[in-house]
This record gives sequence, structure tokens and C-alpha cells, in this order.
Amino acid sequence: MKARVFVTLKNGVLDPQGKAIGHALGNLGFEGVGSVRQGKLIEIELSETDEAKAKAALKEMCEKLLANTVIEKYDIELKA
Amino acid sequence: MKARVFVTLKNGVLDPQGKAIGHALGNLGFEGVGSVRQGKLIEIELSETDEAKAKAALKEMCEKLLANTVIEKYDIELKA
Amino acid sequence: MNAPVAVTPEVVKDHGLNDAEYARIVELLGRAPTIVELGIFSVMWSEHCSYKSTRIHLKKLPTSAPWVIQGPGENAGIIDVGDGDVCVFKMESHNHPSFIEPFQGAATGVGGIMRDVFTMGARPVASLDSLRFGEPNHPKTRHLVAGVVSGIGSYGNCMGIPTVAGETNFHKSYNGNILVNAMCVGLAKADKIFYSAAKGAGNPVVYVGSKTGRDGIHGATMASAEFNEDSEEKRPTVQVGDPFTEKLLLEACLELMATDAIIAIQDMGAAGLTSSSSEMADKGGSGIEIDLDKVPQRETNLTAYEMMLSESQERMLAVLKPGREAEAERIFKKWELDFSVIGYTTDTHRMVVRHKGEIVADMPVTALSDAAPIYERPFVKRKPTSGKVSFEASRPAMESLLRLLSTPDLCSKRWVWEQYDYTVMADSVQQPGGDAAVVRVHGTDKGLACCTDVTPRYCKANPFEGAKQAVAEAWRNITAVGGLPLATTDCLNFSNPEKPEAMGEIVAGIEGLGEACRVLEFPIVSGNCSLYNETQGEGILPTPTIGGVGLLKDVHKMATVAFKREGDAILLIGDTKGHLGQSVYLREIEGLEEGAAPPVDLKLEKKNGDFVRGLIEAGTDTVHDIADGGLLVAVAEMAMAGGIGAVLRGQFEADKFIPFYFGEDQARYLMAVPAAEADAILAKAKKAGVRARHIGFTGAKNDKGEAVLTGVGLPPVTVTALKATHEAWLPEYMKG
Amino acid sequence: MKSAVVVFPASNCDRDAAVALEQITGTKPVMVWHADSEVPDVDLIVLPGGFSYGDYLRCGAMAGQSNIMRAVKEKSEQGVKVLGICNGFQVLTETHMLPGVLMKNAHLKFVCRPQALEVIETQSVFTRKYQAGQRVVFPVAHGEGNYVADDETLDRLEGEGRVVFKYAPGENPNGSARDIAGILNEKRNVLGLMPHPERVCDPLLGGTDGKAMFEGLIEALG
Ligand SMILES: Nc1ncnc2c1ncn2[C@@H]1O[C@H](COP(=O)(O)OP(=O)(O)O)[C@@H](O)[C@H]1O
Ligand SMILES: [Mg+2]
Repeated sequence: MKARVFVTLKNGVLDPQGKAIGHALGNLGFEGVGSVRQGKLIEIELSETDEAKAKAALKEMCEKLLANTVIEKYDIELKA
Repeated sequence: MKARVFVTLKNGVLDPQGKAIGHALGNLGFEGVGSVRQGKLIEIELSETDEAKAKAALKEMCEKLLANTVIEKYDIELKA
Repeated sequence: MNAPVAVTPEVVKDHGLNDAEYARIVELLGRAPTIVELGIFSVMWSEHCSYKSTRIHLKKLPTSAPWVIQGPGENAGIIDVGDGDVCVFKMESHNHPSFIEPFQGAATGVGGIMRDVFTMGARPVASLDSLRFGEPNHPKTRHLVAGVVSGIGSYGNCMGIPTVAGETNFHKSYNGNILVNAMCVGLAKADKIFYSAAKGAGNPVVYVGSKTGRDGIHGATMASAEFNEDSEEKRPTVQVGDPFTEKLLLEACLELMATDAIIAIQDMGAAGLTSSSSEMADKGGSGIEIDLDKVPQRETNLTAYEMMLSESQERMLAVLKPGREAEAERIFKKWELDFSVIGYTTDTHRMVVRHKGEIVADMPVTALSDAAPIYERPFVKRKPTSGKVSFEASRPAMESLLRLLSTPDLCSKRWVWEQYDYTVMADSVQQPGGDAAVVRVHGTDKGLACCTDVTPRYCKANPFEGAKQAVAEAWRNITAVGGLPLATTDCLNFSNPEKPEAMGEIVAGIEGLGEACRVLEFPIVSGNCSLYNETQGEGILPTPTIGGVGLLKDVHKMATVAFKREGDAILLIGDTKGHLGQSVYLREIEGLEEGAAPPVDLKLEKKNGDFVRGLIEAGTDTVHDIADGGLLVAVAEMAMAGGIGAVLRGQFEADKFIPFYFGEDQARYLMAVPAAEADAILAKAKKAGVRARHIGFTGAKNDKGEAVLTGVGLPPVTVTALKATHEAWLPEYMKG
Repeated sequence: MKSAVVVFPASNCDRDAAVALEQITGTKPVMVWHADSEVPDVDLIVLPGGFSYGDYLRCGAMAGQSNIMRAVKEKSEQGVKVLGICNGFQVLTETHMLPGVLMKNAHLKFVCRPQALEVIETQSVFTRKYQAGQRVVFPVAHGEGNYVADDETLDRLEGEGRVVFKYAPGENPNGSARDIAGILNEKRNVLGLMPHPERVCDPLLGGTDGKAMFEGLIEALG
């Protein structure tokens, strides 16, 4: 099973990278660019075939390692 | 319009961050974890309402700035 | 907090204010406070901002000397370093945020202290970090070390300010409450110093830097409340640092400071807009009116309460001369920073805050400063530990040395400092690994020597002597590189002042600091207190960290610890009684934490140190002070640094090996001098009344020609083997 | 020799580079702001180390898109010498003035230390005062110095004598392919390297191994 985990900053947490990217896009002449936020995309291959079990494991991985839940939130997507 | 841009390493490019995460997951006792790859997720708010135009602009942003196409590929997802 | 919140007794309690304090607020205002005012009082009267438990004791510290330009009370202390140059420096703690989010907590700690320094007109030139972690085998420690070190590195490296020295130690008392103390040292010109006193009425108040968000609200009050089990769960919003913006802010501020447009300037640190605006008005004897609608905002619907209490990073408040706004704005726009005139100074001595057309706070400025509560908390002074210590006299010393060199406290900290850019700015003439770092004053031959020191286990055993020792060690480390120690900054990390025993440690500690600083003419010019460092009722070891700064007139005459030549005579300066109480040896080899902390004879410190400094000025280039681990560890460090061996030939009895090699008597130095000069130096010492002994030679080798360390009771071990042991522990540990 | 140092927001070795240049050439370099669109008439342009734009997104990426880099590129095409140190090297790869990319160090940590290097190629205006095979020590201080390119590119770089510095065998600090520390462009007038020669032009700072690079440039460029 393949999973994609999206780790992004919680709302309201300052995102210096996103801010700088937004700024640079403006300088490059792109118009109408509003807020830009940068997060992580982590692609994981799992041998687990049961969807519920995989999800539970991924959730634990996020809590323990992949996301810093003090400032980040996460989202899990599964593909068989 | 809201866009999500995924920037990931091309196949074959070594990903030390992904490898380190895989390793750490192993240490934490997670079993059956295969390859792990880390990429970037960039969320952009656009004032553009025309989907085709937005896509074209995003593609240009990726080529010019968001991805280094020597080693990275990108994927664009639009949400109205 | 969107709807107006009523000020109920619960709300008051949540703000950490007790009944008496609340009554005082009502009295000062002549009415009940609004929620915004309550928030403002709660942060300004917090331990962190008001020093309510320590203020009466801190008054006892010596803070002046002919070379002190600014003592405590401003953003940072300032000393004169000659030729119109001044050195601006301060240390600050970021303990609680770093425990909750090690990377961001440590990074924003570094950013905050840098702002304190450049807000006074100085360009930061060196950064130092004093770190205390829990036991290595505690499940959180590794993660905390990794996060804190990379957070400090990421901020300092991006700012382009070298991180040149620090400390990294481990002890179980920090398991649930690590210490991250960051020090920043800057340089300015004496005629270009900026203060925070906003004198005069009708002057524009400008906000510059990053936008305001909901970051770290309650940060200041959090730093003043004891940790309990669910504070990890509560997870207060931690601030995220943006070193890129700070670098722009630094350059923009220095550019504006080169003009004469600024009347006063102050960074927004703990309690952000609240403390910066009220303190500027208070110090200037003026009043201030600000309009929150003009504050650059990152998020929508920020309330007045949130804006006043936000701890968003990388922001500054300045008061300009009227009419200079456009000029200042041009500079900040060039650096792509936010700039907004948010109010004016007044002559009302009141702080008035408007939001959406309404007055949300209106209070006398002095209510937040002079009228803040001061407590004379009850304390008991514990009897210092004492008594004979037990150890096995026949234990092989070389084996013990090898073990000591690989302990968490004595091992090499290279793994840490290699993550810091310590060479940027091209003035780091003494890099990490020595007794003190030396940073050249750009474009001159002068150097600033800086270090941070404290030995918490001594402070636990004897808070008074331990505090003296912290000052003495900093003074000694500066002396050992050839610097003249000038002044200090401190970070007083203690536990809960509401407990008489802990308060006793605070009082004795401050008295010890005061005495040492007085005798050594090493005044305290800035600093901060971090109290309530305890978890579930268990306090940390008392940790009054001292940051020292000294001056070398000519960096070409600097000494380093590395042996430089074979055949040099090794001289030991100072008395060796073999004091093993509270030593690393006793703890690591015998498993005992007992005995008295080593006594500190300040007059002797001064005499020995002045003698050593004189020799360095006359050409001695190899000096090391003797500290943790004692004489043999110090010799090993000199050998490892130079890749040159040594032979020690003691004239002492076999049963005294252990105390001689591992005792931690104070006021001692080792030096290596050309053998031909040894006698003359010994004679000079005798004349000066300084104890000095010739204890060995550099350059010992084994029959394979490899450099070795050997001597009486010391079977030869190669310097390569010593180094391998010394370098191994931390990287191995961090691999997990 | 007339020189210029480009200053990006959060460049932080601009002063170090300027001091080294002034010390060795006797004249102050011109400092050029990133938002400018022209480079003055000089013989050498230095892109200094630092964290341009915080190194956010990718190191050097945003600086690579700046106004000034268009001008630098043009100048380099006219043959003006360009020296990119550390972040400057990253900017050069981002603008494709040099091939390959600099990725995060393989151990994922920032690394600052004195670094032993081997001078591989002396047929360049930057290294003419060194001897082939000479060992020198320059400090490194970077988080993203892991040079990556495809095998074909690497073969070509080595084949054409465009790899000028390599990390000494067994001392690679960042996982860089084939121990590469610095490379030239095809026309050999653009050099990018991760280590900092400008920080070792003064014996007090741990050595003078960097001096020969600037002295060579003066000799060649007058
Ligand atoms: N966190 C750190 N950051 C930078 N340098 C450090 C750090 N920890 C230790 N060091 C350096 O390692 C060396 C040894 O530290 P320490 O044993 O505390 O020195 P000393 O006993 O002379 O006070 C010193 O040069 C010190 O500056
Ligand atoms: Mg020392």
C-alpha cells in the first residue's frame, strides 16, 4: 500500500518559508498570488494491506515522528 | 482559487531525508515500512478564476522557481 | 477571545494574579480593569517581566566600574573597550519554550537576544549558548539535544553571526526542564548607542519588522509558572522564528541608526507590544498612545488583547523625531519590512490603547513598572554539604582518565559546535574548544574574549560558594586566553521561589555572585532570571550561568590550550590540595555525589590570574585553566588539542595520586613554556607570591614514535587514543 | 583588478569577501544590491556566502531569480570572471550557470569545520597559483553542499578538467558526488565552490591557504 502524508503548519503559525516564496513570486511578476504556505509531503510504502490498520499505523507515525504536533497538523491519503 | 503544488525528487535521485525518516520509523518499531520519500507541498491562493489560466501560471511558477527541474518534478492540483 | 471577556475571579486567576495583586490593580486604576488591561498587568507583573521575587536581592549585585557605560535596566549592558568602541552584551533564557518545541524554542531564544543587542545600535559579533539537558538515557534527551542544537545553528548561521562558545551538560534534574541560555555579544561606537527612553511628547511611534500574529500569547506568563504534567498537553502556541527577516531587520535598523532620526528604540520581546511601549514611555518619563488598527497584522480578527500580548518575533518599536517618518520608511521598505506609524508619545504619563475607535486600555505607565509588586519571599539557607569523601586510592589513574574523557559532561562537544558557523565574519581568532572564544574587533588588533560558565553541582552543594565559583571560572577562562576580564551578564536559573528552600538557594546564589564580582572587579551589566524551573515538584540544580567578556589589547598575544612544541616545561600555577568533594571524578568513577564544593578564594584567584595574564602578555602562548575533571583532564585536553604528548613527573606520594590528578581545587592554571624559560618564570612566581611547580614536559613519545601521555602512576596512552575516546561519546549517543 | 560583490537579502559573507579582496587587491570592491539590474564594469564578480532569502524553498533558488543575476549572467557570457562561494555556488547552479545541484548534506546537519581539499585543476584563472595535487585547508560552513549531477555530467566535468577542488579522500563532509568541492563552467570563467577561501587569508584565522586564489586572479586580471 502506498500512502501520502501531508504535514502542514497549523493555521496561525507563522510560515517564514511560505511568506518568502509568496514574496519571490510577486517579484517575478506573478499577479494575484495570495497566501502561500509550505508544507511537507511524505510518501511511504507499506507492506500492510489492511486499510484500517495502515491508517492507524500512519497516524501513529505522524504523532510520533512525522509531524511536530505543537505547530503542525497532518493529513493522510492512502492508495492501494 | 486554491492550488496545491507537489514538488518531489525525480526517481533515481537519492533522498537522504526520506531515508533518514525510514530509518527512524524502523527504530521506533514500525514494521513493513518500505521506501520513504520526502517532498514539498506548496499551497497557493490565487485570485485567478479561470482554471486553464491558473494552471498555466502555476506551471510557469514551478518551472521558474518552485521546482529545480534538474532533480525535481512537480504536480499541480487545483481546487475552486 | 473574540467577544469581550468579562473579568471574573476565574479569569483573574488564569492570568496568574492573586487576590492582593488584583486589589492593587483596582486601586491603581480606580476601577476594575478591562480584559485588555488585565492581560497587560498579568504579563508586566509576571515574574519574568517584573522580577518580583528577586528584585530586592538583585540590588545587591555590583553593577558599576569605570568602564561600564550601561548596567542592568536597558536591553543589554554596555562596556567601554577603548578607542571609541563599546561592547554590548546580554544573556537570556528560553528554557520552557525549548522544552516544548526544541528547534523553534532555541531558535527564537537566539533571535530574541540578538535583537536585545542590535536594538542598542550594536552589530552582533558573537553568539554563545549554555545548555543543560536531562540524563542521556532519559527518553526525551536525544530529541531535545538534536532540536535545540539545530535550532540555535539555524538561527545564528542564517544571521551570519558566529556561535563561538558555550557549554553542554547533562544531569537528571533537568529531565523535565532543560535550560537553554543564549548570549549575544555586539560591537558599537560609543557615540552611536541607542536607548529605550522615549523622551518628549508628540513624537511618532513606529512599528517595524514582521507582522503580528497569535504567536506565543501567554508566553511571558508561561515562563513564570511551574510545569506540571498537563502543560505538555496544553501546548501553548510557540513562536516560530524567521532568521531571514531578522537579518533584514538588523541591517535596516543599523542603516536607520546611522541617521539621527531615532529618539528611542526597543525590541518587542516577552510581552511584545505591551512591554516595549510601556517601558519606553516609563523610561522616558512620558506617555504613549497607540492605535492597534495601524499594527501590521498577519491574521484576521486579531483582538486588542491578542495584539497587546502577542509574542510574534522579529519586531521592533521605535520613537522617531517628528518629520523623519518618510526617511525611516524608505529604509524599511528597501529591506522589504513592514513599517507603520502606530501612535505618538504624550505628556500624560499614561498608556492609552485604541482599537476600532474605542479605548481598550488607559492606565498610568508607572502602574506597570514602579507599582509592580515586590516580594520579600521567606527563605531558608540550607547547610552546605561537607565531610570527608571516600575513594579507592589505588585505582589506576590512567583508566579513570580514559573513562572521564568519554563521560557526557567531559567529552568533546564538537558534534555541537560543528553545526554552528563559528567562522563567519572572519574575526573568530579563537574558535570553539578553548577556554574562551576570542573575536577580533573588526579592523583592529583588539579582541573580545567571551565564555559562559557555571558548575551546578557545586551550587547545589553550596549555593554561595557555587555562585562564586561560576564567576571565578568565567574570569579564569578569559584570563587563560590572555584577556582582561571586564564584565559579566547572567542568567539565574533556579526553581520555585515560593518554596523557602529554593528561595534560599536564590538568595545565597545572588550573594555569592555579588561577592565574586566585587572582588574580581567583574561587574554584572545585564542578565535575566528564570525561576520556577521544576517539574512535578522537583527543582533543577541551581544554575546561575555567568557570561563573561574580557578584552585582549593585541590578539597576536593570545594564548590557547594546545601544546605547541615538544620539550616545553609544563608548569602548574596555584595550590593543589586535592579537593575531591563534588568532583566529576567522585561522581563518575566512585558513583558518589558527596563532600563540600571546592572553596573559592577570590583574592587568590585574582593574584594567580593576574600573574598568568602578565606572562601571556610577555609571550606565553600555551595556557589552560583547570576546571571540571581536574589537572589530568586539563593536561589531556592540552595534549589532544596540540597532538603533542606529555610526561608528568610528580614529586608526591603514591597514595595522593588520585587527589592530585583529579581534585578540583580552584584558582589553578597549566601552562607550557620553553624549558629554558621555566626557572625564570618559577622565580618570578615566587616573587609574586604565587605557587608554581614544574610538573612535567611536553613531547613524550612511545617507542613507535607516537605522542603519548604518561607519568608517575600513568602507563603511557597515545594521544590518538585519548582523542578517539574523547570524540566518540556524543556522536555515538546522537546516532541513537 | 576591479571587483564587485553582490549582496542578496541575508547574504552574510559579503563583508568577509570584501575584506579579503581589499586586503589582497588593495582596492575596495563595489558592493552591488540584488535589486539593481546592472553590474558595474569589473573584472571579477563575487557571489558571497550566506542564506540569501533565508535559503527558504531551496538554497539559492530565490536569489537565482533576482534582477542582478540576469546581469551577472550576461557579464559572464562576455567573459567576466565570476566566483561563487558557498551560497554563491548554490545560486550559480540554480541559474544553470553551473551544472548540477547542491542538495542537503547527506547527514542532514549543518557542518562547520576546517576542511582538507585537494587542488585538482590548476589550469584556471582561479587556481593558477596552486599546484596540482596540493592539499589546502579551507573552512566549510554549510547545510546544503552535497553536489549532485548525473553520471554523464560528472564524467564530462572530470574529463574536461572542470573539477578544480575535491574534498581530501575520506574526508567528504557532505556526501558530495565524487568528492566534488568546486567546479568550473565550460568557458572556465565561472567557479563555484562550497569551501570558503576568503576566510583563510589571515594567519590568525587558521591559515592563508585561500590567498593564492585571489593572488592568482590579480596576476591574471591585472
Ligand atoms: N553548546 C556549545 N556551543 C558552543 N561551544 C560549546 C558548547 N558546549 C561546549 N562548547 C565548547 O567546548 C569547550 C569545552 O567546554 P567546557 O568543558 O564547558 O569548557 P570550560 O571547562 O573551559 O568552561 C569550550 O570551548 C566550549 O566553548
Ligand atoms: Mg576552561
